Amino acid sequence: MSAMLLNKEKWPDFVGKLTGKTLWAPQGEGEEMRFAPVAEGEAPALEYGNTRVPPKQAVFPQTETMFRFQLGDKEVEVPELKEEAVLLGVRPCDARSMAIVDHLFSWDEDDPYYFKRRELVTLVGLACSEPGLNCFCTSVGGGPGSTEGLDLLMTDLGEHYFLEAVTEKGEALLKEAGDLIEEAGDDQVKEKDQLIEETAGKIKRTVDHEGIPEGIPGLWEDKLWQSVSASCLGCGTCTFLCPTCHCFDIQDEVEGFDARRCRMWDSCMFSEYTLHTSGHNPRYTRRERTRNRINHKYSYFVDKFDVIACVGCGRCVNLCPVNIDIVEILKQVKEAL
Amino acid sequence: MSANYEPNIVAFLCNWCSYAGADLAGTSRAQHPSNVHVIRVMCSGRVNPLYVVNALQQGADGVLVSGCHPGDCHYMEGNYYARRRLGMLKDLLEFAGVDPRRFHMSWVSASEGHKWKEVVEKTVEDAREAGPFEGFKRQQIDW
Amino acid sequence: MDLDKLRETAAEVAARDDVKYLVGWKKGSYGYRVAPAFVENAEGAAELIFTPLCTANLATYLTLVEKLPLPRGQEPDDRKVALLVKGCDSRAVAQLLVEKGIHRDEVVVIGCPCPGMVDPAVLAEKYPETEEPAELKWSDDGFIIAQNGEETAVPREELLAEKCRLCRYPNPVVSDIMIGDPVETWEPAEDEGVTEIEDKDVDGRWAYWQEQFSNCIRCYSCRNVCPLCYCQDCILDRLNPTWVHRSVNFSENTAFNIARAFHLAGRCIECGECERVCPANIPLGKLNRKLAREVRDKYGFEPGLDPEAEPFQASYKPDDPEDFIL
Amino acid sequence: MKTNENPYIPFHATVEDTWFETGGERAIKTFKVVFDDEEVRKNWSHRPGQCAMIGVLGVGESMISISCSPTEGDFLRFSVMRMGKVTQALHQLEAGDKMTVRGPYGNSFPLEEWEGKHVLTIGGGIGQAPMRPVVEYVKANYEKYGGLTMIYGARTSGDLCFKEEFEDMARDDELSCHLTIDIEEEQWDHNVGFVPQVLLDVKPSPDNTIAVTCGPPIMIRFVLENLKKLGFEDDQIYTTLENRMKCGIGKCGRCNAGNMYVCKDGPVFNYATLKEIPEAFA
Repeated sequence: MSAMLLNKEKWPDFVGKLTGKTLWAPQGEGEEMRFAPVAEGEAPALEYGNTRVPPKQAVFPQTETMFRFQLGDKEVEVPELKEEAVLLGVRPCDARSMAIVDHLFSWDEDDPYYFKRRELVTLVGLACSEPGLNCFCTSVGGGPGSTEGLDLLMTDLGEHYFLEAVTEKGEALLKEAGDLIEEAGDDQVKEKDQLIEETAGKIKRTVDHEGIPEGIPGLWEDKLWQSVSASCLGCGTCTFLCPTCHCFDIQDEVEGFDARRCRMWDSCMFSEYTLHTSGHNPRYTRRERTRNRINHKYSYFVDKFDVIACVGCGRCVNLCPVNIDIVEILKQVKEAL
Repeated sequence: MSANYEPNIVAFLCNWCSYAGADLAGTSRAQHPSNVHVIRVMCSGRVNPLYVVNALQQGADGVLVSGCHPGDCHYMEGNYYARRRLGMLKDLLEFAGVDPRRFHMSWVSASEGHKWKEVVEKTVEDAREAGPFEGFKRQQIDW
Repeated sequence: MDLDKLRETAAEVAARDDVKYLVGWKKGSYGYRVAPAFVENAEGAAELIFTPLCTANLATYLTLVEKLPLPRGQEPDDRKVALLVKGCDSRAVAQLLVEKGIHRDEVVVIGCPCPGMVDPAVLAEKYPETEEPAELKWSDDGFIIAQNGEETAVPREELLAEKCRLCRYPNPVVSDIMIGDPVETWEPAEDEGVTEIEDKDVDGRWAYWQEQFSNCIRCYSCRNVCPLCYCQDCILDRLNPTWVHRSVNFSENTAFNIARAFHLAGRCIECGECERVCPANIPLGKLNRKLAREVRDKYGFEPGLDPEAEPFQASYKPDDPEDFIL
Repeated sequence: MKTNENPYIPFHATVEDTWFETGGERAIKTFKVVFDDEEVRKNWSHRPGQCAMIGVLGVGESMISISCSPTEGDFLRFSVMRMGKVTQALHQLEAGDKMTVRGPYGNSFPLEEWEGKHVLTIGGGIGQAPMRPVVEYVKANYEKYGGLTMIYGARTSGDLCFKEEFEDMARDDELSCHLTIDIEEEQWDHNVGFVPQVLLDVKPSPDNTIAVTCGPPIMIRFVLENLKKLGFEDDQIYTTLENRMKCGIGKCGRCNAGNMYVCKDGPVFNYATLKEIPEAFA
């Protein structure tokens, strides 16, 4: 795939060319960056760590209508998804998480809503230059410059963006840019690789998950689960804000005679998640739920799709109200293996 | 505000006093607006403040809770709890940005047919001034 | 606050055989973070700390325990739970006692007079966290940040958490053991946050809250962190009927936030935890503090001060205000 | 087999006939259901042990095991206990009302492998609903199997499902059928006692036999213990797991017991695999 250069002055024109599609980019200030539609004619400034709510919202919205119907009628009407969107400034870990979640949503049969949105959304990534305090993407197969799941990767080389197309959609974007961009020379390629190398070196937090997928089910009754989950509040923060969490609940909502069946994010840390109507709950306390969350990401998902369902974005570590740290948990698991 | 906007009022009336008062207003032919949908409850103390929030969500433009005058309560203290509880709710709704004219509370005894007429007129007039409630009304089920 | 005395007392209490475990604060896993510590024996007490970053209200762990169904023939372990509490935390314990959420003999309360805590978000913004561990200490007129060898003094006003600027009860109101002598109280600041919103007109207020509630992702951490939100079967989880739909839009989010704030009217002790843990940074505390102010001004009532007091929403006075009643 | 490209859209079906198996607070009602759309009815095929998401539009759906064998005709049968929001709505349906059906989901009993063997079914309360298709299938192809023994129990005679079918099966001397109730009642001439105890009394021989059990978790635990006492090997024993389910197609993530998704890898499990999963008996 071609590698091009875009001078930063021409960035607003490049954004201007992406007409016809809704543009989303991280906006807000300080720690509370969120993906939000870019106003007409504006060019988003891409200086931020990472967004608080992951871009998974673009392909797997928190609440999504599956179909609509009138009470008492038989026909159901599925929403017609056709609005194309371009997400600017997606971090490589978030894009990689979409590639991971694709495995599950295409397991035996495709989830029509998810894949329709995946098709409509183009991911323009921005390589990391300043990793966060709790990023550990390099330990779980990712990296500040990884292109997995992205359509186009941009790397900030000072006055130029280094553009790498990854998929046809990425190539299409570059073609649309036309004369704004020029061929990237060898030394730019070297400069880019060197920058990615440097950034990877800055990542201090590491996870050694060697042997965990096979070994962790054996720690079922280990007391580490009790000590690790003792302070857990059982809230949904770590799962709602995790880019690879994909669990959802399905509910019917009725307003007068209009009704819809919709699905919304759900969390395995809530107790109703597995509560039987009889009152029995296979995961009764937060100890079982924490154990299941870690086992799912580092063992069950690996059994089914042989990839770890964690991209090391660090959100669950940053945002946990009581500082339950997945890196520390995995360290204890590794020691107890 | 559209010309023919007719406010939609939901009223929780305590069975022993206000419901009887409203009934008296009816039997004595007191002319008062008909926008009020009455829900009979056994005591104003029974009204869970979330009924008010839920009513506003489902399309009410104004909510009224009416009970017995302090001291007349069939269950002795139901209206006292309601007064304190719904007083809190009124402050909270106002602070959250809901027009205070949308939520009223009143004491109407079984013999005060005329007072019921005035309370309904005031509630409907306030809701008409405040306009249709958009705030946190549930959106039409679309996408 | 003499840290050795705290650890010594905690070790003693944790070692008692009628105490299951002691809940305190310990150094977090990175940067400025502080995490709740569950100490089950004397040795565990060595990791306990008490610094300006111990903002977490540990009283929530008294009501957050989910009891496993016991296999036949096994007796429930009803030993006490010991708890380190600051001034605001102790008011939560007092309010739980008022509401019979817990019984006095179930808990051992160790009071820590509180000189005022730091707002972690403000701190992380002004003095960005680095990998090296950072210590925070009190000084006579503010705080000292000790990081990789050098110490920087910071004036008190710059980092003091909002809940502490407004605090009227830094000394624990309920305690079995008090560590160190009480701090002298300071003049509570005026609550501009609430007044600022009250001064807006109706549409301005609704615009403000609509924007905030639209960011809510309904993770319920504000509900789960609150020591006084401990209903077994929360109204939000009920499906039959579904009071608050599970779909996330500003209508259901508003209903949720109003329900949560309302259920704390006359009960909230303004410990500020809901605001601290909200991942969408919604100023939830303003809703609660507004109601707390109404309860103080109109009813002359302050929750969580006297364990024998009557619960606000379960009592009444004949001369309660009724100016809003037609 | 599904005709809908969107797996979440259910098929519409009409309740042809419905009757109460048991009354009381936790009543069980059986529905005989036929698909409205001819084309769906034609290419629907399910195997004993599979389940389907049935529900009422506007209320919701719940996963219920299909309690009829494909050999019985092109209708579906569901036995539903009144428990929550959806099952209450289902219980209000009368003959002619509409119901939505989605599926079939899950794996099924490996009846081909069991050919030539003696089949022993052990059911408890509503647990007999997933057992019934096995019994009907074996009865329909009786010559292929080495015999059929049924043990089925419930708290009281009023709680027994499919009573009339058991009455005529008991008269058929080839099938050995053992009904039991927990506590003594007058004109009750079958066994009395818990199902695991009756299993020990019946003492079925383990050689060339397959045991299938389904019922409340406490009963399954003791049945498994007694089956081991009788000399049954782990891989001779099958059971079904039941968890809260929403999607039925492995996407919503909640039905897993250990690394097994009950909706995809189950609900039918061989005890040899189930033994490795501690969460299965949580």
